Formats: sequence, structure tokens, C-alpha cells
Amino acid sequence: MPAAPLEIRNLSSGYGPTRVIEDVSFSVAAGSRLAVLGRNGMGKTSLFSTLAGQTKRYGGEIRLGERDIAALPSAARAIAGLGYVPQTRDIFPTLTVEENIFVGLKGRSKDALEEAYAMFPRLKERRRNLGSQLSGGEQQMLSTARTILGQPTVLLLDEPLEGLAPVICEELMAAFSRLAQTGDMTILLVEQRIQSALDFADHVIIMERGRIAWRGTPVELSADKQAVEELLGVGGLH
Amino acid sequence: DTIKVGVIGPFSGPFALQGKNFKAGIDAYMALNGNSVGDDTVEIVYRDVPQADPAQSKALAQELVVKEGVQYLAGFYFTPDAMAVTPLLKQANVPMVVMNAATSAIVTKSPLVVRTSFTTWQTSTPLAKVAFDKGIKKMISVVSDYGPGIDAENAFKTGFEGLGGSVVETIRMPLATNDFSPIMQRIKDSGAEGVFAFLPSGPTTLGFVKAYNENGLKAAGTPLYGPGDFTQESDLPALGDMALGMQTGFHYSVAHDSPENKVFVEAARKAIGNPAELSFPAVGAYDGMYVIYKMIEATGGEQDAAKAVEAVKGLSWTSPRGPVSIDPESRHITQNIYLREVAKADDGTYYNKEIQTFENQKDPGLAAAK
Amino acid sequence: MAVLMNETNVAGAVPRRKMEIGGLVGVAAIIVVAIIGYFLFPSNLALLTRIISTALLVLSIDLVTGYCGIATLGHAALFGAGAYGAGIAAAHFGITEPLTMTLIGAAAGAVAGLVSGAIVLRAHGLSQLVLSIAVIHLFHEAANKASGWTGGSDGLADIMPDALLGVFEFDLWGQTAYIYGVVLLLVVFVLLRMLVRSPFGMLCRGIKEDPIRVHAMGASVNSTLLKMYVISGMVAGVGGALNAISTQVVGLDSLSFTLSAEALVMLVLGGTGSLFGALIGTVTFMWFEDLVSAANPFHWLTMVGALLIAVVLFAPRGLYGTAQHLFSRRKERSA
Amino acid sequence: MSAIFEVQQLRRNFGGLVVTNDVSISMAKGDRIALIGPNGAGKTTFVNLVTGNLKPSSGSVKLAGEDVTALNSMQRVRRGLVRSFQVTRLFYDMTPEEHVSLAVLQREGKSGRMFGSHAGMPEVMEETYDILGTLGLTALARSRVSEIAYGQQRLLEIALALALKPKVLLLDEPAAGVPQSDTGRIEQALEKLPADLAVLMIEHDMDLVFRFAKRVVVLAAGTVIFDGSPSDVTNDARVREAYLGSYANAGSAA
Amino acid sequence: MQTMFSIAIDALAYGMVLFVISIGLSVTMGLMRVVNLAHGAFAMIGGYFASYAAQHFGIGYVGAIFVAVIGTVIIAIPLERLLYRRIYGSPQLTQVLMTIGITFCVIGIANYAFGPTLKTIPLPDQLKGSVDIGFRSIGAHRIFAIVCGLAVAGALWFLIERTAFGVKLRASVDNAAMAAALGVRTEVVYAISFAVAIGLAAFGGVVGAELMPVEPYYALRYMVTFLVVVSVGGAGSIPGALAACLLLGGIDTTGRYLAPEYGEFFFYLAVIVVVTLFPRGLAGRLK
Ligand SMILES: Nc1ncnc2c1ncn2[C@@H]1O[C@H](COP(=O)(O)OP(=O)(O)OP(=O)(O)O)[C@@H](O)[C@H]1O
Ligand SMILES: Nc1ncnc2c1ncn2[C@@H]1O[C@H](COP(=O)(O)OP(=O)(O)OP(=O)(O)O)[C@@H](O)[C@H]1O
Ligand SMILES: [Mg+2]
Ligand SMILES: [Mg+2]
Repeated sequence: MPAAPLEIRNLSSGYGPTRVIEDVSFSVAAGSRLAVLGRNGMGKTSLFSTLAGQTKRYGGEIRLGERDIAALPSAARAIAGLGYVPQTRDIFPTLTVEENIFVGLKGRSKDALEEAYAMFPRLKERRRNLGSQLSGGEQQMLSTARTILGQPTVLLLDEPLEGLAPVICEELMAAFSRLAQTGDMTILLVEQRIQSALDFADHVIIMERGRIAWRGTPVELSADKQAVEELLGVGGLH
Repeated sequence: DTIKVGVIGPFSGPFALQGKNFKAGIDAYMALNGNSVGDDTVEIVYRDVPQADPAQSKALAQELVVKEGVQYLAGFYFTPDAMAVTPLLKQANVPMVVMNAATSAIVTKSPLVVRTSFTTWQTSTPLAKVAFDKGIKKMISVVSDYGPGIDAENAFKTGFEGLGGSVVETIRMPLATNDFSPIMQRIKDSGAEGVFAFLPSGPTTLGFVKAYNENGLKAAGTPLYGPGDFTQESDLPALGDMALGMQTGFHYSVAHDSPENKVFVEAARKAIGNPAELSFPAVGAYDGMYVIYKMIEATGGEQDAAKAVEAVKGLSWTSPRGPVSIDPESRHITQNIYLREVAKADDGTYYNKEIQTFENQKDPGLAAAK
Repeated sequence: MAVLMNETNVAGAVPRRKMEIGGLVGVAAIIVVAIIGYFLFPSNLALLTRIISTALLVLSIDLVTGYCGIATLGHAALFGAGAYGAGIAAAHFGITEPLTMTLIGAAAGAVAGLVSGAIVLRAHGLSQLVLSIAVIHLFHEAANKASGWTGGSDGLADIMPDALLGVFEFDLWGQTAYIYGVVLLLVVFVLLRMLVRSPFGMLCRGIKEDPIRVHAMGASVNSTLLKMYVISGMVAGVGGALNAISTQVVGLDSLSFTLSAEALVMLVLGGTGSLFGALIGTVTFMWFEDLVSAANPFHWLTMVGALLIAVVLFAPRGLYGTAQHLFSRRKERSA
Repeated sequence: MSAIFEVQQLRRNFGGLVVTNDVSISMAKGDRIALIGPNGAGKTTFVNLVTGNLKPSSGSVKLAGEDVTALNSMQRVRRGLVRSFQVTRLFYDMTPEEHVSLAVLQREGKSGRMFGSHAGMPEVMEETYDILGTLGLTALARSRVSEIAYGQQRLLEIALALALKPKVLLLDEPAAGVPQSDTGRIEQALEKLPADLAVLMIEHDMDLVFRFAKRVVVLAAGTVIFDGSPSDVTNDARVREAYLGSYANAGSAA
Repeated sequence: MQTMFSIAIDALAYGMVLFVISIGLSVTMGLMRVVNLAHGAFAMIGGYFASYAAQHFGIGYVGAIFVAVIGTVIIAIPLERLLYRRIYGSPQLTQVLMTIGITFCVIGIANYAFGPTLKTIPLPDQLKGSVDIGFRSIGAHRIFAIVCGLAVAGALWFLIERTAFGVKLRASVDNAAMAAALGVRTEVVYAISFAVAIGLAAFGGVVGAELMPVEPYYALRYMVTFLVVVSVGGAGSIPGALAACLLLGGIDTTGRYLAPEYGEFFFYLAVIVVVTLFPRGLAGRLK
């Protein structure tokens, strides 16, 4: 059996003396879609940024396919196939849209830019604008496009729908599903719109104070009223 | 007993070269004359004031007096540093021997000040005569815009106009000037027949002389005169051929031809390490040490500032620079001022060749101030 | 709501108590250090006095840089204005009463603060730094040109302050100057401590972090900063006046870029954004400089350079800032 | 009913791109308006123009009858026109308590005081904790803002706006990044606002829009294409196509 | 009229020398966001290398320039690894502290090792004399400096704006963590940029040595000039730096001609006016 695209064992991490991720383990199968849910400040972003190499890891293993990437610096992880779309978007403000995407190409030819424009026509119109001049939603599109063009095997999406118009959200989720279904890309998604996340994902984990407090499938979650209530603080799902 | 002499000067920073010369002069004197006077041993305590900074100078002087217990204060490259210390002297019962600071007024600030260097008035005034005797009627004065520069301008102007010449224009340029081309243009446009200039020694003189050459003034035969700071020996290797023939007025040239100077130069070069670095502050320090030794002798090692100063008033001796004496009234050094020309020696080095002597010059600056 | 009220009260009480303790500790620390300094270096009081007047300058920079985020390499303009103000009053107008001279210094500093603030606040970041450099050079040139008043590069001499309160002479041993300096420093410290804890101080910290946000809260950024600049000018002016009184000569160096830069270095060394940082930075830097320059007057600069590099490597928030950081982390860990 | 806030023919372009194309909107006291529209439609730009953070090419803004077009953003805030930022702008080295106190003090004209401290002013502290409590931030009141999660920063952003007690409040995507569990807090906070306060909210979360708004304005490519009631908006073909997509169906069901 | 031409020529020549010396700082400061006050120190190290190469080993001028650039970069590499890497992204003031520290050390060491005297770099005969340009003469090396300045400006502009490396560099500066997350090896990008900047400093130190002679205090003496020129131009912008050098060179030269005693006033007043009108520099990048 081939190794799982991403496997994490006993991961813990944090900022200075404060630990925010405690003993997290899970693995995902190729082409699967994992939703990471949890209330405010429970460590979803921190989990992703630890995987991406931006938050200090205190212990545990991270395997990307065959490789142990836990000790690699951020850039090497990206080159090894880990893509990260951060919650704060992190557009390069002094670079144009085109240059922003170019940074994510990882050496692919410039023709690949068209892929991004096909996904988000809005970006094509704005391609000569500086990152700092984009609207909130445009920045979100750019951030997502930039990472996807690097053709990661594992894609971490931290609230990619934030600030996007409903039509675009739908299109985007559809596009993510397509990417995952080809089997080349495995997607981890943090999303506040729980319903959208559940529609999209095939597995769910819920974070609570840095630990995994619940895991299962969307169907199981819909059935588990108590978990929804306690861990997500939402009255119910429709 | 040990008699301590506190020396304050710029031993680091942009003027480190000058401080190094202080030390070389002092070391040379003590190498040649021993470190004891009678049964007292002389010990030097150095303190660094890298750039003019009266507050620091005063703090260090006070520390030297109170903590180190020095009986003499000496050194002082910059005028304000010397000025800041003068109010302390009386109470501290310590004489001060100024080894460089060249503003005339310092000696008037306290009766306990003796100066063994020169004043800018002293070195600039004779140049007026040199230029005038050369048949030049119209001069332009170009100086750095700070105390000594202004002194130089006033001295030259007073002298030259006193002789009947006219200074058609006086230019004061900022100390931090990198490019002198526009100044050269001004000089050309002024219609003057000759240039009097003062710049502190160091990198800017190089730029000035370069611009003087490049803008064709030298080729056009416009003579350039200035006090000797301009062609300080340590700058000569850098100035090179460009400075050849430049005439400056100064109290000392390392190339001064006398047995006293030979002895001095040999000792001082040994002290400073790199022979090319030796220049005028060393001789000020050397003679300063001579005066201090005389003072120690006169007081028998007792701390009595008034007596010490009294003892050297009117003192005259042969310094490496030539015959000198301490003017009893002003306590400033009376000395020869030489007109020198930059020349190339057989071994390819450059030196200031003395070509004319103005004997027994007192400080005209004090008279002018009155 | 009742619970909330309770919490509010608790919250309201804690910081107040903490502030008083902090302030008292600060005052006590200054007094203790001052006394130790007096007995440890009785023969070096002029140096200690110089440290105090520089500390006032560094405190003043801290006000605008540490608390308001204004980058400046021209703060000696305020210090120099105070020094020349006091000096000119004494040398040209015969105002030789030290307290009056100090007040004049503070006023001159405030005016200089107003002028340079008005210029420096027209830009941000690097451009601001350059404006401050321009300001200090203009002040320097102006003082150089006005040599009739300032003595130009020869320095302004003939400053003969009267005895303090008619009794204590400013003499060779420098006790009067030192004690006067310590008292001035204490007064300034206490006032500044109040200032930085006040709503005004909080507003300034807000501006430092995000002026646009402050603007969107309806507060005027520029007039607040200008006020701070004037206050900072008074503090620096007092430092300058102390310098003029104790040295009795004012040189152009007190209006120089070098002094500005050195003082800024001292501040960063100690840690910006805290009054203690400013004091510790000044004392450390000047004491170290005095030590190494006395030990080797010729090559001490290398040692100072090494100190600065070491501080960045091992105490990146400055000496005090890093100590504070370690301390609070330890507390956090044990909690 | 007199308009408390009136924007007329506001226009702005960046180079060749007209981002705000003669937009006119007026609000009465107590209005609850949602401003929606596709990404890049010009919503944030509109807010920036209205608050004075950007200069319009033409058009005017009136607040309570007074023309404020010539005033800068600070002066407009002082007259009661307050906004929140789409991308949080906070003082990362300060605590939520300090943030809100500062806003309260500023509103009261006491932010220039050079003595005392906010912690020593009971009225200020009470109000501060009241507001923090409403948004569920009491437990974090003393943490540094840089160390609290993004969603909480978003809430603090709203707390600041509330503390200024505005007459007209413009919220730029207040719920973006706030988890569903906490959007309720925002709604509660909005409900507690004085009834005569006029609120305009930009938001892409249509559930929130429908719960909140009494009136919906849709902006597309810088032009107002719809201005009417929430129930009508889902039926408008242009809006459905440009913005809502299939949500229109879900939305009308909700 | 002729005078005006003459001043213009001087201004151009002076401005280009300023440009050649300070452009490296624009790279560190604007593109790498490091306030590198030690820029002058590296220029000075370059000057020492060239001077010793020429005076003691008889290497020709062009060779000396190569020695200077390569030698300085070799010295800078360990400094980058050990010191500069620690301050990328630090607050500006921390960078100031560190780079002033480095400057002090370099000055101290230069003073100790080479003595406090001026060091010269002998020009080849072609550059030694003056060139007669009709109505006046101008130093040949100044023409050389102008050519060097233009060449450097062009090459650097191309590198930064038109190559993949340039994009990666600018991205790393905007947000190093994000650039890394997209697979950019930021340390490598930084190290190369730093080497380029230092190489330019050394190059400028040698080419500009005719106006700003090499001596230990060089590192501090011209620090303000470099800082002002770069910021007025807008850190990180090559055209901006060029414009600033020509403008400030022009003002300085004209001021010094028309009213030398107020030269400093002119210069700094102009700086204030320009900075107030263009707070981000003549062509500064948006933050
Ligand atoms: N830079 C930091 N320093 C210290 N603590 C931090 C830092 N960033 C986040 N934290 C803390 O780590 C915890 C987890 O934060 P994280 O951002 O991962 O939460 P999250 O689940 O993504 O929340 P949200 O839904 O609001 O985005 C929070 O308690 C937060 O206060
Ligand atoms: N300074 C600028 N220069 C050029 N174009 C700009 C500038 N600022 C904004 N724009 C453009 O104007 C358009 C409107 O931007 P705005 O931020 O108002 O959109 P928005 O409606 O708020 O979108 P979103 O919902 O995505 O936040 C965008 O396409 C943006 O790229
Ligand atoms: Mg998050
Ligand atoms: Mg927007």
C-alpha cells in the first residue's frame, strides 16, 4: 500500500512557552477531503501553520508521502508538495497580481498563469494591479490561485471562502472537489461555514483547545447533535 | 614621587591621526629625555575625546584631576575642549599646556594656560606678504566655515589689505564638502589672481586640491596659498603630484633642516610606527613636554600651578621647529613661521620644503581681538 | 451583569496598585544607584553628571521613538537648544541663577521641539528619519553661523552659574552639579512615568502601532504627536541646560548628528518604550565607553561596536526589554 | 423622515477603472442596510470614500444635514460617522481593555489627559467591560492582541466601533473570519445598539444579511443595481446572476 | 550661460558618483528592508582592497576593482550568515544598533591595521587627466563614474524588475514566511541579494574614491549622505535613486556655487521640501 499523502503523529507546537497544539495525530488518504472544524482560537490555524513550518513544532512527526518533513524548513516543505493558503491571505502587497502568482509557480513556465485566470477571470482583469490595491475578495482569490498553481499534493486551505461572494464560493468549492477527485491532490480545509465544509469533505475532525476532540464523517457528525452543540457551538445543522 | 600628566586628545575617531601624533611627540620627548625630573617620575595618563565635545573634555579633565591626581593637564586638539577646562584650572591648581588648539583667545581664559602650538592667525598672516610680494593685487579667500577657517580668513584679509592688496571675495564653505568643482568655478569667475585657502587636514584637502587641478586652475597658473594644515605630512602621499609646488605657511615642517629636528624626527617616527604619519601635532606635544619638564623642575615636583607657569614665562629654547620662546605676557609661543613648498624627494616621497622664514612671530590674533 | 461588575472592579484595582509600586521602585532605584554612584566614584562626578544630562536626552527620545514610533536621528536639536538657551541666557544676558537657567533651557527645548516636530511629522518611516537628519543639520548650521551668539565652533564659553539656591557652588568636585542633576532626573522621571501611564500615553502607543486606526477613532494623530514632541523638547532642554550649567561651555557637538545618533543607540541598547530602558541604556553605554576608552584610548571603538552587536544577538529587545521579557515568560511558565 | 446620512453622486476611479460610479444612497435614523455585491464591486471603496479615507473624484456626503465632503476622516468620526475595517487594524501590542478604554476616552474627549490612568476611572472601566462582555471578550481583556485568535480580533474591531457610540455605523464584513458560533454575538451586539443609530453592513454571509437587514443595496461594478427589501433581492435576476448564484434558492427558503 | 552648463556638468558628475556609491544601500534598505548603516564600511573595505591591490601588488585599476568587489563579498559572507541573518525583519532600530556596531568594529580594525592616513587608489593614465569638453575641462575619471553609474543602474533595474530572481526577492521582502510557504528559499535569495549589494558598495567605494577618499572614518563620515540620497529617492527604486542623486547633486552643486556659505542650508532645506512633497521618495515602492 502506498504511503498516505499526509500523516501526522503526536504533533505538538506553540508560540514561545504557550502550547497551542497538543498531541494531534491523523492521516489522510490520497484524494480525500478533510474538514478541520472548531470554534474560535482552538488551534486550527496553528495546526496548519505548524504543518507549513511557520509555527514552532515541539514534538511529533509529519510525513508527506514517503518523506519525513518535520525537520525541513518551510520552503523545502513547499517544494516537497505542501501547499498552504493562510487565513490572512498574505498577498505580497508590492508585487503585481501576475508577479504574486509567479512566485507560487515553483519554476513552472509562465503559461501556467492562464490556469489561474481561468479559475478566477477577475484576476486577469486586475493582473497589472499591485497586491495592495486588491479588494478583500480579490486577495482571497489570488492567494488561493497562487498556491494551487504550484501543484501541491497536499493543500491546506484556511478559510478560503472568507470574503467571497456566494456565487464564487460555490464555484470555488466545485473546483476544489474536482481537484481532489482527480486523486492528485489531497485537501485539508478549515471553514467557518460548517455546512459548506460538510458538503465538501469526506472526513471531519474537530479541534478543541489544541486537541482533536471528535473525528468521523460528515454524516456521523450530522447525527451527533451533542458534538455539534458542544464543540461547534451551533444549534444544529440543516 | 610620581607626577602625573593628563593628556586629552582625539585618540580615536576621525581625528585619531592627530591624537596619535600627540602621543608620538610625548613618547619621543620622554625617550630622549628620560621619564624623570630630579627624583620625580613623570607618568602620562591619556584620555580620549574623539571629536570636539567640551562636556566630555571637562568631565575627563575633572576625573584626571580629582581621581588620577594629575598635576598637569595637556593636549587639547580642539578649541572648545580646551575652553571647557580653563574654569577648573585655578581651583584644581593645575597648569594647562595646550599642544594644538589654535584659537587665539584660549590663553586669555585663564592665567594658567600655556600654549606650545600655534594660532591660525600666526600661520596665515605671513602668507599675505608672500602673495603681495609676488605681485598679486587681487586675492580670493576660500575657507572652511568654522572657527579656524574664519580666523584664517580674517588674518589673511587683514594682512593683505594692510599691505594694499584687495581680497575680492571671501568664500566660506561647509566643512562637509565632498565636491569642490563649484567652488573652483566661483574662483575662476571671481577674477582673482591668486587663492588663499584654509581647510582642516584630512580627506577634504585631497578633494580640494584635486578639484583645483582638474578644473584647470593649476594649469592656468593661479597660485594657491594656505596655512600648513593643507599639506600636513600625513596627507602628502595621498596628495601626491597634485600638490607639487603648493606653498603653505606653517610653524613646522617635518623636513626642517636642523640637528634638533633630526633627533626629534627619528625618535618620533619610531614612536608613531609608520613614518608617513608624523606631522605637526607631534612637535606641539614635544615642546609641550619640554615646558612641563621645566615646570616640574621649577616647582621641585610640588603642586603649585602659579609658580610653574611663572617659571616658563619668557622661557626660550631651540625646538625641532627652530628657535622659540614663551611670550611672558600672552603665554603663547613665539616662533618662526616658514613658507614651504611641496617638493618631491629623491626617494619618491613628498615633503614640505622650507623656502622662506618669517622670524620671531607672535600671535597677531590676540592683538586683533583687542 | 453583577458578575461583570465584580470583574470590572477587580480589574480596575490591579493596575493602579501595580503602577504605584512600579513608580516607587523606579524612584527608589534611581536614588540608590545615585548614592552608590556618589560613593563608588566620588572623583568621577562630572562623568556621572554628564550621564544624567545624556539620560535626559535619551528619555526624551524614548518619548517620541519608544512611545510614539517616530524615528529620529535629530533629537540633539532639542538638547542643544536647551543647552544654548541656558548658555546664552547666562553668557549674554547675565541670567546666571541655575534654576532659572534650567527653566529657560526647558522652554528653549520646547520651542525647538515644536519646530522640529512640525517638520519631522510631515513624513513617516525612512523619510521621517531623513527629515530629522535634515533638521539637526539645519540647527547645527544655524548655530555655527550665529557665532556672535553661540561662539560658533569655538564653543560658547563664559557661562558662570551662581551657587545653587545661593549656597552650593558649582565647583571642581562637581557635587552640586551631580546632586542637582539627580534631583532633576527624579522629578522628570516621576512626571514622565505619570505621563506614559495616562490616557495620553495610551493614545501615543496606539498611534505608534497604527495611526490610521487612531484616526478612525476620531483622535488627531498629528496634534497628539506634536504635543509629545514639545514635552520631549522640555525634557531634552532640561538635559541640555544641566549640561550647560555643569560644563560651563556649550559646544556645537550638543547640536550634532553624532550626539543624536549616539543617544538613539543608547536608547535601543536599553530597550525602547520604557523609561527604565532609556536609563539603563544610557548608563550602560556611557559607563562602558568610559571604561574601555580609559583602558585603551586608541582602539576602544571596536569594543563598543562589539558590545552593540552582542546586545542585538543576545538581548534583541535591548537590555531592559529582554530582561523584562524573560521575567514575564518565567512568570507565565510558573503560572 | 429626514435622512441622517446622504451620499450623492459619489464617483471615484483608479486610473481608467471606475470603481464607484455615481453612487447615491441615503439612510434614515434606525436604518439597517446591507450592502452586498460581487468581489471588487467597490463596496470597500465606497466606505473609504464616505469616511474620508479616500478622496472622491466628485459627489458629496452629508451627515445629519451637514456637508462633510471637505472634512477629513477624523472630523467625520467626531461627528458620528464610524467604520470598522475589513482587514483588522488593531494595536497588536496592546490589550483589548486598552483598545476599548481608549475609544471610550476618546469619545468623551479625555484621551488627551496627561495624568491618571484609564484603569483608575470607574465609569470608563465599567463601560469598557460592558462592551467587551457583549462580544465575549472579557476573558481576553488583558491579553496582548497579537496573541489572540483572528476571529477574536474581528470581534474587537467591532467593539471599538461600538465604543465610539456613532450616529452612523459602517461595518465592512464584520463577520468574516468569525465562526458561526460567534456571529450570534455580533448580532446581539447589533441588536443592543440604540434604535436610532443607522447601520450599513457589508457582508457576504447571506444568512446574516437576511437576519439583519431591513433593506438591501446591491453594488456591481461600481453601480447600484438594486435597492430594496431583502425579500425582493433574491428575486432580482441581475443580482442572482452576478452575486447570489444558487444561494438565491437557499436564501429564500431560510 | 556657460557657467550654467558648467554647473550642470559638475552636478551630473557628482550625482553619478553619489549614485554609484549609494545604490547598493538602496538594495539593502529598500529591497531587503535592512537599514544597513554599515554600507559605508563595506564601501571602505572595497577601497582598502583596491588600494592595497594597486599599491602593493601593482594590480591595474580594473583588476583592483575586481579584487575589491570579490574581496569585500568574501568578507561579507560570514557577516551575513552570522549577523545580518539575525536582523532580517527585525525592527529598524535593532538593525540600526547592529549595523552601527559593525561599523564601529570595522573602523576600529581598519584604524588598527592600516593606520589613520588617507589611502589612494592610483588611476590608470587614461582616467588621470582632464578631458576638454569645449568650454571647460572635466576630470576623465568623472566621465568614467558617469558611465559606471548608468551601467549599474541599467543592470540592476533589469535584475530586480525583469527577472525571476527579482520577483522572488521582492516577494521575500514583502512577506518572508509566505514566500517560503510558496517554495522560495528565502535565505538563499537574501544571501545573494546581500552579496550583490555589498559588491556594489565595494565597487562604488573604489569608483567614488576620487571624491570620497578612503580612510578609516569613511564608514561614518558619509553615512548620512548615503542615507539621505537613498531615502529621498525612495528606497528600493533604481530610477528613484538615480533621480535623487541627480537632483540632490544638482542642488548641492548649485548651492555651493551660488552661496557656498549657505551650502548646507540649501541642501537640507531641499531635502525637507522634497521629502515633504514625496513622502515615499521620488519613486518609492508602496508599503
Ligand atoms: N502569535 C501568537 N502568539 C501567541 N499565541 C497565539 C499566537 N497566535 C495564536 N495564538 C493562540 O493560539 C490559539 C490558537 O489560535 P489559532 O489562530 O490557531 O485559532 P483558530 O482555531 O484558527 O481560530 P480562528 O477560528 O479564530 O481562526 C489561540 O488561543 C491564540 O490565542
Ligand atoms: N488603489 C487602487 N488602485 C487601483 N485599483 C484599486 C485600488 N483600490 C481598489 N481598487 C480596485 O477597485 C475595485 C473595488 O475594490 P473594493 O475594495 O471596493 O471592492 P469590494 O467591493 O469591497 O470587494 P470585496 O467584496 O472583495 O471586498 C477592485 O477591483 C480593486 O482592485
Ligand atoms: Mg484561524
Ligand atoms: Mg471589500
